[in-house]
Amino acid sequence: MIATIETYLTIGLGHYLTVSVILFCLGLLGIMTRRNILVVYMSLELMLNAANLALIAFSRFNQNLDGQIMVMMVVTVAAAEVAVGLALIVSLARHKLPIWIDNLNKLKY
Amino acid sequence: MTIILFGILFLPIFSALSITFFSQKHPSISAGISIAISCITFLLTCVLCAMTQSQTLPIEIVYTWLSVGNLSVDLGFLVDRLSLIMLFVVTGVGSLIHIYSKGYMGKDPSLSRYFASLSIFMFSMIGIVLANNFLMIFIFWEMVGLSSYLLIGFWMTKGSAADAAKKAFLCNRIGDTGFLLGIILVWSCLGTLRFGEISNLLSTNPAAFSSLATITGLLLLCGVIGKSAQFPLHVWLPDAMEGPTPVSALIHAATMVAAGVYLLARGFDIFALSAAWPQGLDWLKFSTLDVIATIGAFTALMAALIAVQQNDIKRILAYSTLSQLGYMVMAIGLSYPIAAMYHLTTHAFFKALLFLGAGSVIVALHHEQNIWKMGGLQKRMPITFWTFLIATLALCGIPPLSGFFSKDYIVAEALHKNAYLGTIALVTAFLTTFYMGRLFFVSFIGRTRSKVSDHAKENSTIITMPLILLAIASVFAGFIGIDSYLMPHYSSQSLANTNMVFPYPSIDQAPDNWFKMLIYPFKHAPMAAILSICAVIAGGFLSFIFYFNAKNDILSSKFKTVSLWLKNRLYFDELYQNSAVWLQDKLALICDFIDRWIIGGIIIGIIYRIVDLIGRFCRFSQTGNIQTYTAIFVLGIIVLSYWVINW
Amino acid sequence: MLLTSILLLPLLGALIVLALPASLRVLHRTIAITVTGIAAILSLFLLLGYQGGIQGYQFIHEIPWVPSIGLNYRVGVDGINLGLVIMAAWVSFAAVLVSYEIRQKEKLYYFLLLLMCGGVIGTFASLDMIFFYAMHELALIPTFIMIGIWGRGEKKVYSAFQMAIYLSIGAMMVLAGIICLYAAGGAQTFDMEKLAGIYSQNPMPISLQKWILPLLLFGFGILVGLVPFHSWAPAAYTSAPSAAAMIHAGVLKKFGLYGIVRLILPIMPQTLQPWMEILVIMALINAIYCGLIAIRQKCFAQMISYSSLSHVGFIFLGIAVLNSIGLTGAIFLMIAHGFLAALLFALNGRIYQQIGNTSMDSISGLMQKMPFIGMILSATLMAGCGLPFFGNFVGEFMIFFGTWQSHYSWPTALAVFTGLIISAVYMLRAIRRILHGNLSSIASTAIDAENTWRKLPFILLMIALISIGTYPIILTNKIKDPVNNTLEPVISLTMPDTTNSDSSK
Amino acid sequence: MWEKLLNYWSQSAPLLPEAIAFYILATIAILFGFLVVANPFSRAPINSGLSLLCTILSLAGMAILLRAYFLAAILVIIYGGAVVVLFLFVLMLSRKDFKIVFAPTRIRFAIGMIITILFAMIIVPIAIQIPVSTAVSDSVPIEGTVSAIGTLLLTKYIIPFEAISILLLSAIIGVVYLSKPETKGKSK
Amino acid sequence: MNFAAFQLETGLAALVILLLILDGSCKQSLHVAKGYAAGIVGLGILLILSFTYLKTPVVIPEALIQLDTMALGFKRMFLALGLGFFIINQNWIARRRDNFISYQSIFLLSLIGMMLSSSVNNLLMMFLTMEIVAVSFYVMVGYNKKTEQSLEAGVKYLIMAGLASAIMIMGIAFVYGISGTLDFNELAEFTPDENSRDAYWMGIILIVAGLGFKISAFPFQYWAPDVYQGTSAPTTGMLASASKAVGFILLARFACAAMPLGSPIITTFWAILAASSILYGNLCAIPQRDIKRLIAFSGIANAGYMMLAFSVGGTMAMSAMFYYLIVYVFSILGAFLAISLIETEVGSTDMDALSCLPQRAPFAGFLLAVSMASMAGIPPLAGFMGKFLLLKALFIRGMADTPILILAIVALIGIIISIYYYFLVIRCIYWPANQAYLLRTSGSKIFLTSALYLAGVISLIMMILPGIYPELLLDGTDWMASTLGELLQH
Repeated sequence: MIATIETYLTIGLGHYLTVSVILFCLGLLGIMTRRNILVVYMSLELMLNAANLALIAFSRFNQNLDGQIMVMMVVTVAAAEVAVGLALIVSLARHKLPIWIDNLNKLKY
Repeated sequence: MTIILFGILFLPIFSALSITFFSQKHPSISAGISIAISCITFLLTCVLCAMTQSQTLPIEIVYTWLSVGNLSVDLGFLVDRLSLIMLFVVTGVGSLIHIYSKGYMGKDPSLSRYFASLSIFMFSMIGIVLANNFLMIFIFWEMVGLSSYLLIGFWMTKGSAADAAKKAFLCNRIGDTGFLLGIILVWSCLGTLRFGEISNLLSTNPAAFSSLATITGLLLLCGVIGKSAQFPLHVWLPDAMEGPTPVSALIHAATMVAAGVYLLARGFDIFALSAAWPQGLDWLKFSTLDVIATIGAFTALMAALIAVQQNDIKRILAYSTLSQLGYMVMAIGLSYPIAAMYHLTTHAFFKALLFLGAGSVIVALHHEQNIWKMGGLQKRMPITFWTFLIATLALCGIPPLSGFFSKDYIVAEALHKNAYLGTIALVTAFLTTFYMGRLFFVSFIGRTRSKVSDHAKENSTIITMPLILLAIASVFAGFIGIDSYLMPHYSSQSLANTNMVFPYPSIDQAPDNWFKMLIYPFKHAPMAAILSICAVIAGGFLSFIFYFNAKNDILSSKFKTVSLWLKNRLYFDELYQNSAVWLQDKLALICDFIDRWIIGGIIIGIIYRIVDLIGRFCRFSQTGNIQTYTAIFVLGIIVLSYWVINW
Repeated sequence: MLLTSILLLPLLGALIVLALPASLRVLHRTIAITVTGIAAILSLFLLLGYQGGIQGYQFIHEIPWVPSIGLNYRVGVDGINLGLVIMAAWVSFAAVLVSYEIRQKEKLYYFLLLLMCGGVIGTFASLDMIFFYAMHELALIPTFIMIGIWGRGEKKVYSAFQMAIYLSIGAMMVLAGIICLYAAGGAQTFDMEKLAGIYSQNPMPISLQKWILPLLLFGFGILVGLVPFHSWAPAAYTSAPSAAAMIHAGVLKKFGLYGIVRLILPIMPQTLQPWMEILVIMALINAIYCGLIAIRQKCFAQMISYSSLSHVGFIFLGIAVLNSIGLTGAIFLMIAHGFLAALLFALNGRIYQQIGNTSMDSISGLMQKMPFIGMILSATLMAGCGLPFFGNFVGEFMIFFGTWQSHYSWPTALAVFTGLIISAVYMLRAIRRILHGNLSSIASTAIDAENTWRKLPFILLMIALISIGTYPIILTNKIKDPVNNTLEPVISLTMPDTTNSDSSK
Repeated sequence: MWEKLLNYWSQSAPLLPEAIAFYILATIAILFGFLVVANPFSRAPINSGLSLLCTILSLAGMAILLRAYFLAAILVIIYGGAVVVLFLFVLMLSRKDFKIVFAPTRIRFAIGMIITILFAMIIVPIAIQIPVSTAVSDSVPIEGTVSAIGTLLLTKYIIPFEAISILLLSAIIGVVYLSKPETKGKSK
Repeated sequence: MNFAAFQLETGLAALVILLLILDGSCKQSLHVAKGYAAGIVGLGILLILSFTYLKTPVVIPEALIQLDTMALGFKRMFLALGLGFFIINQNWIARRRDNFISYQSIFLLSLIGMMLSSSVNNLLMMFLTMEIVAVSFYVMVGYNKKTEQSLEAGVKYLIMAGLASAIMIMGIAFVYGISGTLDFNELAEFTPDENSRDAYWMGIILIVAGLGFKISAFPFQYWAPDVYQGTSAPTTGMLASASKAVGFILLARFACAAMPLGSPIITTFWAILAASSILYGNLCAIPQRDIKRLIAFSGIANAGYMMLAFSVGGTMAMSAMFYYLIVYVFSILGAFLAISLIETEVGSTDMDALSCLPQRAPFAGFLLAVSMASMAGIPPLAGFMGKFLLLKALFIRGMADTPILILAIVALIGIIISIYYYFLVIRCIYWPANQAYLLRTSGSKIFLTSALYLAGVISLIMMILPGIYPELLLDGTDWMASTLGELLQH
């Protein structure tokens, strides 16, 4: 019993990764279910951050900083992406289109 | 010798080529070339005969034409008595008819084409005669078919002529199918196609064919049936009368149709093999010769019957030809090739003469061929009349004309060997006289029956000269010893396994002067000779009663049904039209249907549609909704990773 | 070098035509005639210079192309393809000669035609499988385009499209098969000669042969129009301009047959036997079925297309019986049929050009207006039904003999029946309908070939057809040695079998 | 027994703060993460945005636990400060038109749920069982301080550091173009 | 640090800055022509430099980017391709009377990303270059912001690409976590132990999914048809060619480094992806009537063919894949030259609209036909040689490994189906259906600038020359694949 308590108290890589992976799955769920494009986009950010957490954790447990540099890059790229993406969504909104996923169905088959 | 043989064979084709390429626009030059060359070949034949007198026959000259694996085909010349006789007939009658044609065809604009075709025919026919192997015979066999086709369809704008040509070619082709298969069998069993080697092989080993002997013989017989227009492929010959009359005389009476008989005589070693059937078919006991005899006899009788009720002068003669060919084939079937060849030779003369005479009449009557519109020609066309009379008598078999001798041998042999066949032969002889008498009395004797015959005039020398020459030949061919000339050919070959009975026990006992020959039939088989003369007299008498000065045909009014059947040629054409042609048409229709709709439409369509459908179905997964896309995206990852991790 | 120059001449001509302005119409034609004519004449030197009795290929010319993958430009002839190359050259020449009927976009036309000519010659001269294949495609693609642009009738585009799809499928299968051959031996060469040598030393594993043989066989089969993969042929030939139909039906279609001889027989003898037995049946179906369909056709072009398919059946038969007589016959018939098909389509083109359709119901009595064309047409049709002294007869009877030799008794009978009767029925029917009878009104304006130039293609092809028919030994002597070599592996494998079956019979 | 427990306590006491902090942060992160995507009370995007902010802040906390101080700051500044604010800003701009009813959401939710659970069933066990490649606790843990990261960025990773400027430039031009109001005339 | 590896990119960046400065400084009427000329000249100079100045590869171990043979080859390809698309873009912009600089500069910046991607030797750089390209494409896809279609395509691309990159980062995290390195060379030497195998593979599959999005491999391809159809023709062209090439280049490097190519599991893995892509792409392409959509599906199928190389493994297959890729990319260039003309002049990319090409722009029509024929694999065009080389590699592997032959059969069926729709396009150009025939005669001749001819000729040369004399390109691709050989050795 004591040993099990210790495993719960010793926060290792697995703990962080579990959180990261759960967040990642939540993000996926959001993308697949929410109808508002903005919320979908937020879910995407959630996934990115989940991945960031994983990278940071791995970086820590691998004893090198490569992962953290990677996170820097991801964050930067994500910021740029968000900027562009939101600009696109704003253009869409300018067309008086409600920003629903379901409206994006002119192109199909 | 070689040069002469090459000359005989290739001069005609040279003539055909030069006419085609150089003198197409000048009919008279073409005619000149062609006539000259046919005469030259005749002269060369005479020279050849003279040369071979001093040499031992057969002479064989061989060049390789094709050689692959164990198949070797020669361009080979086989000179023996058989081929010499036949060559003589072909070139002799051929050159006369060439000359006659010049007169008969006169101003036809396509004269060049006519003579070119005629030259091709001469080439092909000589090829058949001189060939030393089966395949070469087959090649020229096809070529005579072609020239026959060209000449029957000479007036091709006439639908009936074109159809007749087509029919002739196709009927021949049906026979040739069997012929070629027979040749293949001969080759596969014996390994050679040369006649000389075949007869040597068969003499040393009669069982070389093992169980295929009769089948091979029958297949080869198919070729004969087609070419010699025997039952059941006889239907083309009457229609072939659509061609110019000289052509009918040369090809469809004297030479080409006789080629079948020549082939039977040539390959007699194979036909004479005793019955042998493969397992499963051995309940068929008969041998090839039985079949040949039966077919010949049946054709002879049937054609003679039909001839009784024909009204077209050329058709009567055509059926008569059929009937006589039946005799010849029957003679072979009775293992009596000499008689067949003998009859072939004499028949060539008098039947050619008959046709030429008929042609002369037709020209004089401006192409009227119905005998009931002729009549009273004996005064107006004396030469034609007399020569025609001689030919008729020769055909009927009145001694001492040639026809009597040759026919008598066959009748005698038939009576000797098989009473049924003998009876048929006698009945046919009776019928022959009857229909010839009918023809003769109606068209030549008595009063004129139409305006055209009123104005008939004798033709020019170029037409009558060949008539006279042929008449002379018809008279004398019977007792110049053709049979004894042929005898060494057969006695030199080992025919021990056949029950062939020679007219003479041996060559020494042959009659040595023409008079002995003249009476020999009465010495040899007096019964047969007397019976056949009786049949002739009976036939002549009956026809005299019925048709001398007759206004119309009494038979057709008295025996309506029989006459109708005979007039319609026993409905053979209709039968074939409704069976074979119908079947072929329907088969073609079915195949066409399958091709057009099943393969072209349904199968291709189905494959196309299935692919298309799958395409359309897959396409619907592109719903245009991003969340579907993401779901599939993730699902793909799930499947892949599940599969890889649990590998 | 001789071979290279023969096959490069037309291609060079194509480039020259491409470089000249489109307005110089006469020049395009002149150049095309000149280059193909020279190529045709040069091809005769092959015949003269070919030395019999020598093993292997002659007139070899080799240029390394992509040595890293064992791909070289290599041309050469032996007895098998010698005749085909010469035939290709002469048919090309004739095809260019009959092209006077083309009156629009001549530059493009002659460019494509010359590509075709070079392609067909190259196809048969190549000893490298990839060049063999690529040259075939080089000739094939212009065919589609030519049908699409200068074709006849309403359905020309559909026909071209259908043909393109079918033949591309076949070609793809062949390509796959070729690559398999390359890969299977570990030889890593595309050289046919080397491949045959390698596989005779160490045979290909049976497990692979099972895949490759049907792939190649049916690939080639589609290209040739083996029933039931033949639907493209009648449609395409009916719509094609004469030159395209001549070259395709006459020469290019032989690609498949030649391919079977070159790539299947010597390389995969172990699994050959059962497939060849199937092929015998398919060949007969081809011959009989297509022959019967030909009887039904109303359109002359359709009829000759089907007759061509029917003849191809005989060639298949000759190949499938696997003996030297049959195979020699098949190769001989390929050559003869090349000339024949070219002649037929040229004549068809001439009639179409004069009358505007080729329906046998509406044309009759043409012999009166066109004696020369009529004569050639009847001679050709007669050749088509296997008349002696034309090349087809020689090939066909060798095939019949060969079939019998391999103990196919019923197939022989059926083949002879088809060759002699069914073909005669439709060929004679065509003569009867088109040439004989009364002149129909529709044909009354037709004129015969005006001058020697117009007559030349027909005369040339006819001479070729007759000369190989009368003097076949000139080809057969050259064909038979390589044929024996080709069949050697098969025969050595099946020898025990045949002796057994002989004794049992 | 108490002794044992005490002994154990003394051993594990240093772990306790980190553990507690981790569990609190993890709970917050997952809870708010859930609220981002599937808030059972409100579907308003604004709630999602705010929840995202909370998640990111807790993630930053975890980064501190993992000794990635600089990144924690970056996350707070860039994500919390820029990205989420940007989202909220755009939210204000867009129309708040909720009346349109769309195709059945429940089915979509069910499908999404199933797929997510499937994915989780594969990836979560992997994450839990992941082995630690090196013994972390013994050695001195590497620290993501500003200087450490800065040094690395300007030495080893100078190329990506520069290359990212290209991305930013591209994004700038793009955003400028896209968010520019539509030009009436054909200006350039 | 490998300076040689980004010299060309630096040059290109300088060019962009130059263009931006020109844009700011010149008068309205002048700068388009000047910028255009400067762009063409600049790209041309860089292209020449890439052949003359940068002849030898420079490989420095440990560096994040390398100028190895593969990088050098693909940089040249991207420059040539970029030059072509620069011209096509310009033509499109000019006809829209749109702003010159914003589109072209983004395009050139994405080109920098592409060129960098060919040098990538590190997971971080891989991610980064991919994102440079992706972010630029977000803008370009949604660039035509006046039309709903373009915006819809932009948003779809945005979300799908975002998802893909998120998944890929997760994958990178896993791979990095297990192996402890981001470097490809070290990754090549790393083999996971039994405990970490699952996690490592999970990471690899996630990365492959992210790259699979770029190359539009089944089942990550769903965005492609919609986005291709929605956006403007030049962008579609680049998505179909350059963006896909980036995916393949990165995939080649990554797969060679991290996956034991040729082992049964990996062979099957790629075989499944390839076969499903081939079948899906080809089957769906049949009923399409929009040429851009059709090319999207054909692009999926072509991705499938190229993935065959991963299934086979080995430098020979990689070389064949490079050959195919290069030829494919230039075929797309030629095709989109014509399609963009159609789009701007007729306003529709329906297949019926193609029928106006022979009358109005014969060169473009010819180019489109040739590129279709090349993609269909008709000799002597280069597409044939590409398919041939791939099949050859496949069959050589298949001889030893018979199940591979099933894959070969699938590939053949795919090729056969593809012939149908490629020929359909050719048919629509030259032999249109009746109702489309009217389009043919209406409208005047389209003026093609000489630069457009230049682009067309580049494409034509690359479609014909390597087909006739494959050694030209094959030598190059062998040379390029030798780089991967070193990775594969581990």
